[in-house]
Amino acid sequence: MFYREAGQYKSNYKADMAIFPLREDKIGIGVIILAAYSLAFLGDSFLLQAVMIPFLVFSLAAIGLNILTGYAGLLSLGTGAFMGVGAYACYKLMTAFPDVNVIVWIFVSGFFSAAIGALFGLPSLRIKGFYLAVATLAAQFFLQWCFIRIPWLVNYNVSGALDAPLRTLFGVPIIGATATPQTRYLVVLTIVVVLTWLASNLVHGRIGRAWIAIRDMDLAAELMGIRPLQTKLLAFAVSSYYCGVAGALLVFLWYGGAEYDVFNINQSFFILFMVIIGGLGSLIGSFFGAALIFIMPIVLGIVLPAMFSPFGISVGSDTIEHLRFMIVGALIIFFLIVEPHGLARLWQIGKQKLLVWPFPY
Amino acid sequence: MTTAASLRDDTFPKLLARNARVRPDRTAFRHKDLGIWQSWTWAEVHEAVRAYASGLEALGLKRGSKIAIIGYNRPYLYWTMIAAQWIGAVPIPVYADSVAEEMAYVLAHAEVSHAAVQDQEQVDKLLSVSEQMPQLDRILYDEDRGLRDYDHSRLHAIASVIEEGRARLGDASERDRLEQELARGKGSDLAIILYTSGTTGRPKGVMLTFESVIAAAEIGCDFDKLDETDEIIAYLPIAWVGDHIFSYAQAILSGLCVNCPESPETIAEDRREIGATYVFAPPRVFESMLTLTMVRMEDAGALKRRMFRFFIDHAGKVGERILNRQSGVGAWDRLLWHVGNALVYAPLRNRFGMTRVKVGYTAGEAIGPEIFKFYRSIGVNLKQLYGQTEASVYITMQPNGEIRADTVGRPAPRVEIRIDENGEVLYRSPGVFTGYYKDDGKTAETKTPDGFVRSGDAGFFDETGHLKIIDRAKDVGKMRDGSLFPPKYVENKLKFYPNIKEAVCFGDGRDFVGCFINIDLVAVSNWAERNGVTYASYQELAGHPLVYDMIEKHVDEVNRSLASEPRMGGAQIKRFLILHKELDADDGELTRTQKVRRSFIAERYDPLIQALYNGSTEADISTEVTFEDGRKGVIAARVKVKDMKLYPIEHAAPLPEAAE
Amino acid sequence: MDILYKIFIEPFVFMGEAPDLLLQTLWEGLVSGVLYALIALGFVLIFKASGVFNFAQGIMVVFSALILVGLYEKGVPAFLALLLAVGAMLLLAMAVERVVLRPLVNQPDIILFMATFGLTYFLIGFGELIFGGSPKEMITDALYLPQGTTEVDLLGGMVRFQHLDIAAAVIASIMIGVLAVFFSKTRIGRALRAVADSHKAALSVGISLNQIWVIVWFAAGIVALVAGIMWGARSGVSFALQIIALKALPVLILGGFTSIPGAIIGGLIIGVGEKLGEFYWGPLVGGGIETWLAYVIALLFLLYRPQGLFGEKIIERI
Amino acid sequence: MRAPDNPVAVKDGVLLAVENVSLGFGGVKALTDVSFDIRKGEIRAIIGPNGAGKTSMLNCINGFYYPTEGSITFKGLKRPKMRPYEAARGGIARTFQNVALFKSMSTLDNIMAGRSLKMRSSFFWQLFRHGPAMTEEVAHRRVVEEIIDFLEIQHIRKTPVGRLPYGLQKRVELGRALAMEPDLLLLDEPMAGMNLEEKEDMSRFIFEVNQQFGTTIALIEHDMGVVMDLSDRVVVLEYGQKIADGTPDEVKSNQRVIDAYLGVAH
Repeated sequence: MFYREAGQYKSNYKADMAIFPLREDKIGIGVIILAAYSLAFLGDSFLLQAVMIPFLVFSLAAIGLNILTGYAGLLSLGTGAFMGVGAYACYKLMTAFPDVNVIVWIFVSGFFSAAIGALFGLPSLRIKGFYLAVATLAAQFFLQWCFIRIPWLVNYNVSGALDAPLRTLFGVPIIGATATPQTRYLVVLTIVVVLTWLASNLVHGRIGRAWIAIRDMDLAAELMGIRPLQTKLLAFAVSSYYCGVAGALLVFLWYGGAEYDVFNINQSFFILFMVIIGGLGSLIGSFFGAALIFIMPIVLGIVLPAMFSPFGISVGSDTIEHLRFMIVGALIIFFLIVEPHGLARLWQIGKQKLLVWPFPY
Repeated sequence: MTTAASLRDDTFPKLLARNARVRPDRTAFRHKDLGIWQSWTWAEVHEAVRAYASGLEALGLKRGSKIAIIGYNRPYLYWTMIAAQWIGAVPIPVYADSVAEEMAYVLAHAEVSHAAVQDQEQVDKLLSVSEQMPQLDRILYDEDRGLRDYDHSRLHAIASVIEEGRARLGDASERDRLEQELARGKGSDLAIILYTSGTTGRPKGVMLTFESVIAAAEIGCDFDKLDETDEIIAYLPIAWVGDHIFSYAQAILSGLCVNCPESPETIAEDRREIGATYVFAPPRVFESMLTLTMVRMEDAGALKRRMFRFFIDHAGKVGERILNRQSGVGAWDRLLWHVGNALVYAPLRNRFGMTRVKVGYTAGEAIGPEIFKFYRSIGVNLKQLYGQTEASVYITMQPNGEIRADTVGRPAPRVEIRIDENGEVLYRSPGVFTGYYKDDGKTAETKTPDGFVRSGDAGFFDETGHLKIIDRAKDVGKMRDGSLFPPKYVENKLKFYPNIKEAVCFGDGRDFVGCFINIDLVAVSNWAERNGVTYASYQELAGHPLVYDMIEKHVDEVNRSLASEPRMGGAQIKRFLILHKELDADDGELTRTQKVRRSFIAERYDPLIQALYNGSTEADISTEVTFEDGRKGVIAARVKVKDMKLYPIEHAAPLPEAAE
Repeated sequence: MDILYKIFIEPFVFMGEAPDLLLQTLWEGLVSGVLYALIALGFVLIFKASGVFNFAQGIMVVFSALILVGLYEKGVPAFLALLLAVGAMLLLAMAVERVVLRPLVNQPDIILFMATFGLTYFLIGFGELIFGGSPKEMITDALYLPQGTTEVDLLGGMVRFQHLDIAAAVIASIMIGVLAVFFSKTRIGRALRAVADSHKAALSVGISLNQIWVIVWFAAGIVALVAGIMWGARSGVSFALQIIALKALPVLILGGFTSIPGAIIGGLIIGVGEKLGEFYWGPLVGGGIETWLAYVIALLFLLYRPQGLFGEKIIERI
Repeated sequence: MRAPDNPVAVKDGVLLAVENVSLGFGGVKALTDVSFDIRKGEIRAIIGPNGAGKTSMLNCINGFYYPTEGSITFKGLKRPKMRPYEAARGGIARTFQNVALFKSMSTLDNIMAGRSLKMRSSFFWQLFRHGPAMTEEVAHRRVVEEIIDFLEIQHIRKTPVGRLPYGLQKRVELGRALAMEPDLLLLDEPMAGMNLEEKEDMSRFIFEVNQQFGTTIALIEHDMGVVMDLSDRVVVLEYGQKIADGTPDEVKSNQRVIDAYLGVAH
């Protein structure tokens, strides 16, 4: 309906291969980014701290997992642990070299999880599908065990927990107790925007095609000269990089410190939900998935009591919690039945409908 | 600006040189090839064409010799025309889908020495009939695919000819010589010969000079204010005068950009991508686009369908007046139209690739008023024009604000029109042709001594000064009382009703007009379903009294509109009947192109003709039919005849706008 | 050198020095191995017949045990509660077939896998809503499960056998035996095997796929109930139990996703290996390696034999 | 699309020689002592009844299987055991009996994926989709467009291949193999399941590939008309053994071939 693709002809390949070839899409993305930035100045602290920051962090982690599972077709249940590696690496780096700006360390910490991820990706050459999922479970439990058992990782902190020392960017605190939600939100948003842009470049080029080729038909891909091991390891590395950065952001820019327990198996499942519900093989789907899976329980937490109170039924918070579990579970099944390809597919269909509007196809 | 400045630049090569001077960096041609729109600026085109001209000379193309151009719309083929004209040769575009025999006739008749063709298919065609064209010396081709192993002694790739020319132009004296060649061309030179197929006989070569083609192009450019920012999509046959004027003459004259689609299958998509500002299409293109729209909307959800209906209906009420900037549209209607524009019209225009259309033309045959109005109501400035090859297109045009579905407009600027006593339209303009190539007899038949050209069409001016074309002049009959009887005109009026599939009218030399009607099975069975009419067969449906009543209403409306038109009142339908079977090409009743064969039908259904004219109210008929599997059978039926009320002929009475 | 000695020599020396301790460890490993096998069996049943990797198997263990205990607490006699729990499993199987499997038929494996995640969440919420979130005691007495220990003088030391463990091993073995008979001797069992081989074949024998789904899910539910009672008796009934269900994964890897004997042997290997590892090598790295050792064993094994213990060698074709 | 960059000097014009190759899976023998060669620039057909081991032969040639006995010499070098992607790098491309396209990708991306071997811009530039990465992408896109043009599939350029009819999928698959600019092109039943018109098109494309780019082609095909028309030489397999080898005419009149196809009922 809003599209006016008439007259948007391409006279060179670069324009034709642009990620958003249509003007309307470019404008749309611009508007969304602008809105996200203005939210820093319009939204209140609760919204930023409890909704937007975690939403972005989970989106980033979901992009990471989506690269691995959605694009390269390798199922992983170790996302939580790979996030943890990033967080612990970032902690070690920023406490060991406090003079270097922490933003640098956030980006660098991803390389550590990338390396660990690639290491645990090695078996992927020989094993596939659910078998591979178990290999990643080994990573999950082993790394989690490391977080507990290696006190060096937390600088021999007696509590065994990660804390968030004060760190600044251009003199403004971005990590630590004095950092405001607003500044933290802006930092997280910028990092997520940049990394999403890079991921989008990656998946639209040679490397993305190799991943999808391996996913769709691995034998044919190999017979075309695509090296399976390299391609899969790269997927593991890039995926873990994103998860690692997300982990660092989660601990230092959202929680402001955390225990090993944050990176448990449930976290892995949680991210996997986001990817599946959002849509495998879609970056935008990662955002949708994160929004739905993370924000839905929050909304239910608000909506459910409000629904019961008019009837004079006061319900305990655990009941709400239990109902939330049930509803989330039911909704997952519901979404899978309604659209197994995730919200991204709905988005795609919606866009297509707008493109051919008023025609139905 | 183009018009006044072009006096000196009186040939297309000169105009090209001018474009390269005044707008060197504007895009001149685009061609969707290898997935993107490959583009050339005027400066590039000029350079390539100059080299091409030199290369053609090297291949022996001389002043006055002829070069055939065969293929779909490709930049190289258009450039062949300019390059040939540069050195004084005459391009002869040929319909790409002609069979080899037809091509051989045209090429031999025109004595072409060279041919520039699109691809292997055309090369093969020419080679297969080469012994019929001994004068054909060289064949040039655009796409080399499959031609690698051909004997290249007389075969050349256009690209290599241009390269050759470039090499020659490295020499300064060759450059000078080519400039002189350019200067030698003058407006009165023969620019092009366009072969028209005509309905009967061999194709005739219409000779047009630079002066007339440029004059005609100017008429259009000035009329619609075309300039270098305009875009046209060139997809109609290059041998057709319309394409020559729109995509060649006007493009070079006004500097607009010509876009060549990738392949015939991708035209719809390519049209959308380019979003042309200046559009030409025969009625069937608009018709099929509309049909496709309606068919697709049938699959839409109920809510969307209802919204679509609502806004399309609304557009039907006020859209045209808004487009014409007429007053009298209420603020609410106007607002509603704009809402509809956002929700329906603008997206529709976008899907049609007409978002940027400044003006669109349809011509060639009558367009259904409903179709015409539909496009105008959703904001596409669609116009009709009436033209002929012999006139370099323009005879009449529709000025803004005076656009009606049922006329072809006023005489175009600088065109004079007169109508003779038989109703035939004659015209005179700077665009008229000099004569038919090698056929002085035909030329003399067509051109009057005072320079008027017989169009062969019958028509009349209505009281607003607009021309209406009613039929081919030779088909227009006279009734016993001397009034005109244009059968096709009346039939077309009937056929604009969706319920009527075919109509066959009789009246030449008779006392009144009688008519056979074929109902449209799809439309009428739909209608029957809605109205609870049950039937077991086509025959039963066709004979149903309610169907008769419905058709009678249509005929009545046609009569009323005929009565209100000058000279047409005598052709009102006095009696009609609905045929019990569909007219069918397998039975010889229609031509393969679905045109009615009136005399054959009259013979075959003689009992029915008798009934029409002897006053009986019904008649028995049995006809032999051929079934799809080739078996023959006999259908017998009793057909009813209905009498109609005739309207008094009102001559100068004001026309209601919706007259159809 | 020292570290190599500690890894490769010392534990074995220790085993030889105290064979009673080795036996004790083996026994404990064997018992948990049997229970792992029982849970893995639930996975295998469902995977074999419907290709669904049922992540909810773990929660079904907890859920069934919760129903049993919960009903008993509400005053329902123990064996009636047991019967009702069985009935609840049947209802669950029917509901799953109707609400989850049928609409998702022909979807890719991962989608069905995710759906069982949704099921897991739903069952957790549902279970907690009804029975509360706090851990519960298994009604060992009421079900006449034996308690106490027998100490046997063996290999120069006292080896302790918990009666409950013995019972668990016996019951689990019986359960497995019954299933084996069921699969090879009964009509339905053979039908299930047909489904596993080819859905088309099953249809041609005239068996409705939907019925088969209900049956296998019900069977998996009963297996889950038995596993729940046993685990519950050992370590209480709570949702923490579901984590042990994940332990079934390495078992499946070892045994292959479709092999019942594989599940049993895999379970035993994992159970024993885990206990041995924890007892003899765990202290080297500060203990707690039980959480991941099973996975690493499975992983290493996979690298050697990607098709599992009982899987057929995969010949890739194009 | 060009002819291979540096045609390797090959002795006697033999591009690939299969010598005494046997292949077994466990107890089953798929191929027994098969020898034949493929000469540079020819179209070589491999025919035989179902289960004759034709596809296994192709699988051996492109490194998917390693013969249990015998050897394969490619470009004058005896081939060691290798992974399939190494064979691809050596210049062997392949289409499959059951189309093996990347279903979720468009026609364009599928053929672009066929260019993977030729693309080498660094990960760094890939990240930015800029500079060398973009230049490379554009250059290869052009080559791919030429293939699209060659195969006359412009109208489905951006359609996901999963939605295409079978005949077009086969054409896209051929395009993907051509994108590798192979020295040796293996086609496994390129015309299976096609109607007559599609078969004619496909034959024309195969012929033109051979003529225009000089690509050596080995193909398996059941349609004898096509085989006899297209191929320079034919090798016939039956039950994993070679029973005939020669020009189409020779093979046609070979008694064992006639028996295998007509006389002796299987």
